[in-house]
Amino acid sequence: MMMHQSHWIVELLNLLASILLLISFAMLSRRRTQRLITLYAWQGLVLFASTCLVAYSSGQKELYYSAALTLLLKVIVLPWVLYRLIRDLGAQWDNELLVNIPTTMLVGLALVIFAFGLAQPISMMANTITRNTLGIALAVILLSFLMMITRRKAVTQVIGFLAMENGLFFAATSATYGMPMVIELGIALDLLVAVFILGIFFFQIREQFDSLDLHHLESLKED
Amino acid sequence: MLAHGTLLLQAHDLSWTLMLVLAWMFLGVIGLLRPHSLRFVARGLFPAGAVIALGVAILGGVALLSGHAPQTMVLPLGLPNLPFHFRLDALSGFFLLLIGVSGAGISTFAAGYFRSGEGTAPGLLGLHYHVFLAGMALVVLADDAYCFMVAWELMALSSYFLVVSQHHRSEIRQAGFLYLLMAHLGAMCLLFSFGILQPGNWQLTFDAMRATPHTPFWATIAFLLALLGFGAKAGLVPLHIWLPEAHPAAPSPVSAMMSGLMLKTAVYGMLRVTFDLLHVQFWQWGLLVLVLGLLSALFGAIFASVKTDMKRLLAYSSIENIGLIFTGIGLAILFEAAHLPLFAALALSAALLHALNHSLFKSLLFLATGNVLHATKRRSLGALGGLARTMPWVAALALVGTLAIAGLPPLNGFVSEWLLLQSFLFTPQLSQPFINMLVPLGAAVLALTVALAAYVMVKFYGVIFLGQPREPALADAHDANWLERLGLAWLALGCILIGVLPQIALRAAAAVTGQLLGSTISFASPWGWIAPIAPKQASYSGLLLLAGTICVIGLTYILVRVLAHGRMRRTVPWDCGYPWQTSRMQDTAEGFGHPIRHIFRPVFDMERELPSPADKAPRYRIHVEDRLARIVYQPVTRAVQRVSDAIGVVQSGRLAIYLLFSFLTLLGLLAAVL
Amino acid sequence: MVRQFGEVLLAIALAPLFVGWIAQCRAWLQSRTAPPLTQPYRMLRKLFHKEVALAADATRLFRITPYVLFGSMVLAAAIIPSIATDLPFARVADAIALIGIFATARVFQSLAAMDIGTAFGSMGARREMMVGFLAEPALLMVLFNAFLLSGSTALPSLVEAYSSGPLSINPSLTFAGIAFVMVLLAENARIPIDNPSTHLELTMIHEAMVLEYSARHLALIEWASSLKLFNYACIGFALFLPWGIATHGADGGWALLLAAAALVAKLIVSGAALALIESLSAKLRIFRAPEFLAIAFLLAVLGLLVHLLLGS
Amino acid sequence: MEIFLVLSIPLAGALLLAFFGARRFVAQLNICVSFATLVAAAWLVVRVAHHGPFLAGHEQFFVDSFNVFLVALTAFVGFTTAIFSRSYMHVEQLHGRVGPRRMRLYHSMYQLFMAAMLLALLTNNMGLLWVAMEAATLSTVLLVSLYRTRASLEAAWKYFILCGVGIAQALFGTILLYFAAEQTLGHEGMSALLWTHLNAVKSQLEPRVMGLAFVFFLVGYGTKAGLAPLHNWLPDAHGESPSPVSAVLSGLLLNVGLYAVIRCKVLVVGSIGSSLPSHMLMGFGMFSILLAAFFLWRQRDIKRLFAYSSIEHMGLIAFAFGIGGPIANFAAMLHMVVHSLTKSSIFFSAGCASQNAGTQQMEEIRGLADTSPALGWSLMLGSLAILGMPPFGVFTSEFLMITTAIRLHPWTAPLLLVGLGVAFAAIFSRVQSMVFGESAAPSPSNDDVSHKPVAAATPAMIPAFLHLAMVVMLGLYIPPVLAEWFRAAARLIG
Repeated sequence: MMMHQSHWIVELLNLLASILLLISFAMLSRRRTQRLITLYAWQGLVLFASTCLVAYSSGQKELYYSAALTLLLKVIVLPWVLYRLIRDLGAQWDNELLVNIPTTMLVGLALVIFAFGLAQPISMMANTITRNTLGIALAVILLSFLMMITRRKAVTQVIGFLAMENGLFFAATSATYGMPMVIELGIALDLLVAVFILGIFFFQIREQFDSLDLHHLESLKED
Repeated sequence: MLAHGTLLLQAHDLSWTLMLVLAWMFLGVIGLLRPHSLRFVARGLFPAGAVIALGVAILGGVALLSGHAPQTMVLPLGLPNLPFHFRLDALSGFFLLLIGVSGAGISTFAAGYFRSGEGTAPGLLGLHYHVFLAGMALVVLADDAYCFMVAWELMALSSYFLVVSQHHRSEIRQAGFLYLLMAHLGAMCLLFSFGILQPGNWQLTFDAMRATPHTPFWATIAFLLALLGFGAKAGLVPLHIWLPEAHPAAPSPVSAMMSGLMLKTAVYGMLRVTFDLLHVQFWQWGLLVLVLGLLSALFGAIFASVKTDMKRLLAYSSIENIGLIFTGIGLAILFEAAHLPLFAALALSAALLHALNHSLFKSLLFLATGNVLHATKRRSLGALGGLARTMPWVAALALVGTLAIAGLPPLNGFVSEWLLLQSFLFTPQLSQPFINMLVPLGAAVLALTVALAAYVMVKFYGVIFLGQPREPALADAHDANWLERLGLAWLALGCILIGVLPQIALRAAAAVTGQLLGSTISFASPWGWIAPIAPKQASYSGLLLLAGTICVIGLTYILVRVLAHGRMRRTVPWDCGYPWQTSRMQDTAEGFGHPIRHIFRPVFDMERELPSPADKAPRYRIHVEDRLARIVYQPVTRAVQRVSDAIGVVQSGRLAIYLLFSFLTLLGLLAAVL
Repeated sequence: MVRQFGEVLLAIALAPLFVGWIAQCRAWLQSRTAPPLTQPYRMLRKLFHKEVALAADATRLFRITPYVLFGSMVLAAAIIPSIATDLPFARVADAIALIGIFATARVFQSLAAMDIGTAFGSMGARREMMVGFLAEPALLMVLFNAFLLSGSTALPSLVEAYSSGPLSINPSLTFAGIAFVMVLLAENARIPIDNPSTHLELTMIHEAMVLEYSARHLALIEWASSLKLFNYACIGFALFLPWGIATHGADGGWALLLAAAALVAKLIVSGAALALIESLSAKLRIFRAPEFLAIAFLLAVLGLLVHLLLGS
Repeated sequence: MEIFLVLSIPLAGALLLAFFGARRFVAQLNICVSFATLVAAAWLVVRVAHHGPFLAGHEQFFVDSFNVFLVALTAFVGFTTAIFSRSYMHVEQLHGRVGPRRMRLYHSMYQLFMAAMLLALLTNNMGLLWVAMEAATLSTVLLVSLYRTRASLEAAWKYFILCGVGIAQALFGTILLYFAAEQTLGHEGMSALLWTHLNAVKSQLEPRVMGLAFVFFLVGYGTKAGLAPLHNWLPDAHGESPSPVSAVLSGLLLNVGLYAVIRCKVLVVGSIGSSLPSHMLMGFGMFSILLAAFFLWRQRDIKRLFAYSSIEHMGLIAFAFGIGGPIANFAAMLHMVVHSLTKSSIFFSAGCASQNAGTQQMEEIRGLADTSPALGWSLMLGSLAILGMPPFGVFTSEFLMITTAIRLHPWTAPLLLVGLGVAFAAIFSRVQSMVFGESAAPSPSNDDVSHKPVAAATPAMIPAFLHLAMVVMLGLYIPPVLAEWFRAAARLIG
């Protein structure tokens, strides 16, 4: 019923979605941890915007709450915490990758195609105005997975993890206008606790290995 | 089901048997009350166990000869849809008899045998011992796959603990490990076999399996798996590898039980599956079993003749005898497949009789080695000799076992081997021409084996008990105590009795063949003739043979004494003009092995060190291993080792790799559902 | 019964004579002056009158053995139908059981040889057992041939089956016959396996085992071994030349006399033949013995296969 | 009512212990809380046994024949492990490996973990299920890294990242499930995620989406269940965490993970109708069995050894669930029970053994049967049980699995034979040389321990023997009510 007036909204949503995808690619290519955090904050912002848009267009009130939650957590709190962390740990730099950037890019591209192919038939049957973005959400998830694989520093892996969570959130909003509120809250809580624990971890790892480089964490193995 | 109704009406024999089995377990458990008191356990519990064994034997005999219908019983144990089923029929009765008779002798012996301070505490030993006995009895009584497997593994487990009772020696731990591993693999094969035989949906009772028809393919698979499983337990070549390690490692009564009784449970299982659970037999199965049996027989005999450790020698001879038993089974399958039930019955009775005989004389000999071991602390034949003078009782009773296992008339070993040869004679009746060509060769191999067994036993007895003691320490070896003598005498008596009056045992076997094949051989005649097919074809009478021998010998003795004289003087033996002979110049066990090593060279892996002529104290050492084990098993272990080395990279310790694994798994599965 | 005892006594009486006859033939063939035919009897008599010199620590086994040997050989003689088939005792053991009886004798002899614990006794025992376990399969194969022809392993039935049937030279039997002769040579310690008249320790088998025996024990053993040879000869007759043996039913007094005469004739001929073989062949090294017996075994199996192939 | 007790008692206990964690009686308090949980669980069980399955709390929670025995099991093993951990952690404190503050963390996290698992088992809401699983992960991360050693930190880190990522996949699966549910159930708030509702309409759910969802569920919860090749966190976490934690991890957490997978499988199979999910489970199971078997062959560390054995047995259970049908499912659930009982008892004895020896290296653990018989025999019997020797219950379930497998999928027989055979050889050779043989001479690595106090083996071993006794009982006699639950659940799973 809202198709006649939601045309531009869909346009805008697709734009935001593609920005999201772009940001993930950027994350995949960045070397500096600080940049990654900035990009993560941007991702959160885009997510906030798209959520508000969906909330407005679909008239789902509780989506506003989760949008606010997003703004609070993913744009303000977490980036700030992470900034503090890397500053205290002196881990701004992350200039070693397991795979060089062009290859990563190519793999990422393949992943995006795969994700679209996967999401295409499903998004057809969705009755939300945001259905086309499901594929992008999946792509974001897979890309951040890829990023976790290719990075060597603990912090960057965590950022990848959070980015993946962003992708999930985006998927939730785009496919189903968001999960039920209780679940949203639970997810958010878990996320918060996770980051808290991560913080503890970083310091413990630092005091044990005086570095956050992952190749210290390779002693438990079979041979 | 039906059994519930009949439980009280006709199953009293069976319930009595189960109570006796329970009593065995109970004995084992109360042994734990005073685990360290040897007097309580050995002098108290083991004789009681012997009495129970007698009871079991009697009940088994009753079930055999009172040929009424099989008794079944169901206990509300086990799985919800599959309670424990028990069944006492002729087949199980026969093996109960076997277990009971030999078990009684062994338990009596064990009562006098165990000393304190040998490995595990007596109480624990008693527990394992009696659980072992109970397990074997339950294997024979079980009537559903689950109950059977539980009893089967209980048997394996308790015997394992008995084998490692002196676990401070690493080679004994090795032997125990190998034993349990092979037992477990065999048990899994049996599980698969039962899985094929069952009609499905909780129907794992033997009755259900009997009622299920199978396609030839699946029947064959089930048969082969059963052959693997039971063959591993019986020590058929090439699954024998554990046997010569485990049997010698155990204390002698346990070795006796493993060789004499436990191997027979494998025979029981083979018969149960082949003739009872499976409806059809194919002659190819028979051929396979026949070939395996003959191989094992010859292999065991050859290795027994080159081994110099007395218990190891006996273990190999067990492989030989198991081979003979399986030969009989193979022939029975061949005949049954060719619809010649009478000849099948002949072969099967031979196998059963030999199982019974082997349980008697092998236990006897193992127990005798136990006495020698206690008296001299030596196991190597090279260090023994002349014990007949210091241990007359053991020597005399062991002689009976030796002659019996060598297959000499009029003792029991001969009867079963004679029957086996007889059944070989009828193979020309088979339809497949090339089997007709093949089987006489089998008979020849059999004859070779039997003759080799005689060779081995002359070596065994002659080197241990005859000649001069090879070490001065042997002079003060002590004889067996009265309990041990009783046990030995009981077994020896069995050997003689079955040898002289084989039709007693044959009547028991006939009940089994009647049940499994629906036909029995004819043996009934007052003077103890056995003429399995027809008197004109072949006949034998141990009783008359013994009587004749005794008469002739007595007559000769009297005549010689009457006509000639009894004058005699003791002198030193003639030294062939070489006055410096020592007892070490007697022929040794290695010497006895020499011709065999010479003739059957390709079978062995030999390394020997010859002394140099200039050597002041020359020592000749030869080490013989069987090539087969190396060929079959080393590649397996090497392959496992290689694989497990190779897959170490999976756990490389790098988080990125782990993430990559789950990533790829995810993508793969997504592609699968795409 | 009378028949039975007559036959046994005949065997006991004739056995040394047979040995003596063979010795005489050998002597002639080697152009020596032969000992008188009765030489074996004289030796036995002499031995029986001597005093036994027994090794200090000989056990009972050692002293029982000569009687066991003699007894089992007599028993075998009672079972083998040498002049008549209708023997009450013959059913006690068929041919296979007969092999068992011989094996018993062998085992006892070897054990006794090991009893004293001299180097040669045990060596002889080992060699004897080796020859034994090689000879037995061959002998069994020979019996298989006979069984295939007559469908029985009971010697009387064998004889009757042959002598009733038409006279026919059976190819499989010829093979079996040669094999049997070889086994006979091996089992009775004759050349080429063993030399009964040698005392060169390194080559002897039988003599090495009886080295410790003397006087009446030795006499019994010697007698037993001659009986063994006699028995083997009779088995051979029953298997291969059964003619003349008084069969069931047709065994009146004349028939028995005829049979006895036939037996003596066969013994004379076969003794001469044995002597011939022995003087023509040379003693083999002890480790050639397996090959010798393997050939015997192969011949017997060949006979078997020939029979199965020709399906006669 | 009972459900809320079962959930709230451990939660309250967690808070309580978080506040009074440093007191002396804290271990006893932990035991009491676990016992109260057990009592509540028993009450729940009794009610289910009498009145059958029921829903509660606006349908957010429910108990049926599939989760009731797991609840009971979790509460029971939680209780016995609390008993064991009292003496064990006491000795650890005396050895100075953990201080009182850590003990506080330990105890409160222990209870939190219990609460999370019970919630995961009892909830009817697939979203809450996800939240609970995540909470279980987070609470155990701190338990794994309790010793703060390099190794334990590394293990915890890997555990956290791998399971976190895995769980994230599960979340996506949940989203897809919700998405599919909306198509049929409409957008009325929560009910679209309620398992019971979904189960009612599963045949109408969109198969394509459900297929995708199952893949994500399988990867996500399968990581928690330790199915190869998603298992890599498991040996490290089990090897480095305190033994009581290893016991509950492999005894309970893995079960819960598998439980979640199976819950999803029920819906998915009902929806897509094809046997693809079953084949995926069978594949994962078989692969885990084989991989774990060959890894067992090369182990030197006692706790890692049994960690791999847990992977193997999870593989067996997954394989059996994959086979499906009344018998295989029955066997799988029975195996869940006996495995968690046996494996936790093994970790008790293995923990004590390594604590006494001062090392987890198996070469340096020798002759336990002589030095401390209770310990040695519990280890020996436990290992024999886990290797599938009668009369222990593990054999019962393996018996049913194998006999069914060769009937329905004969090709799996040789693989099973190889896997179980190699596993037997690997584990038993090690255990035998640890239990039997000469007791080790105090080597430099553990002579500093020799004068330190060690746990009196017998009291610490009481839970182990209790578990083994129950396993033997299950091997010889399965209580009718339990069997009835198994059957009902087997029908439910299909």
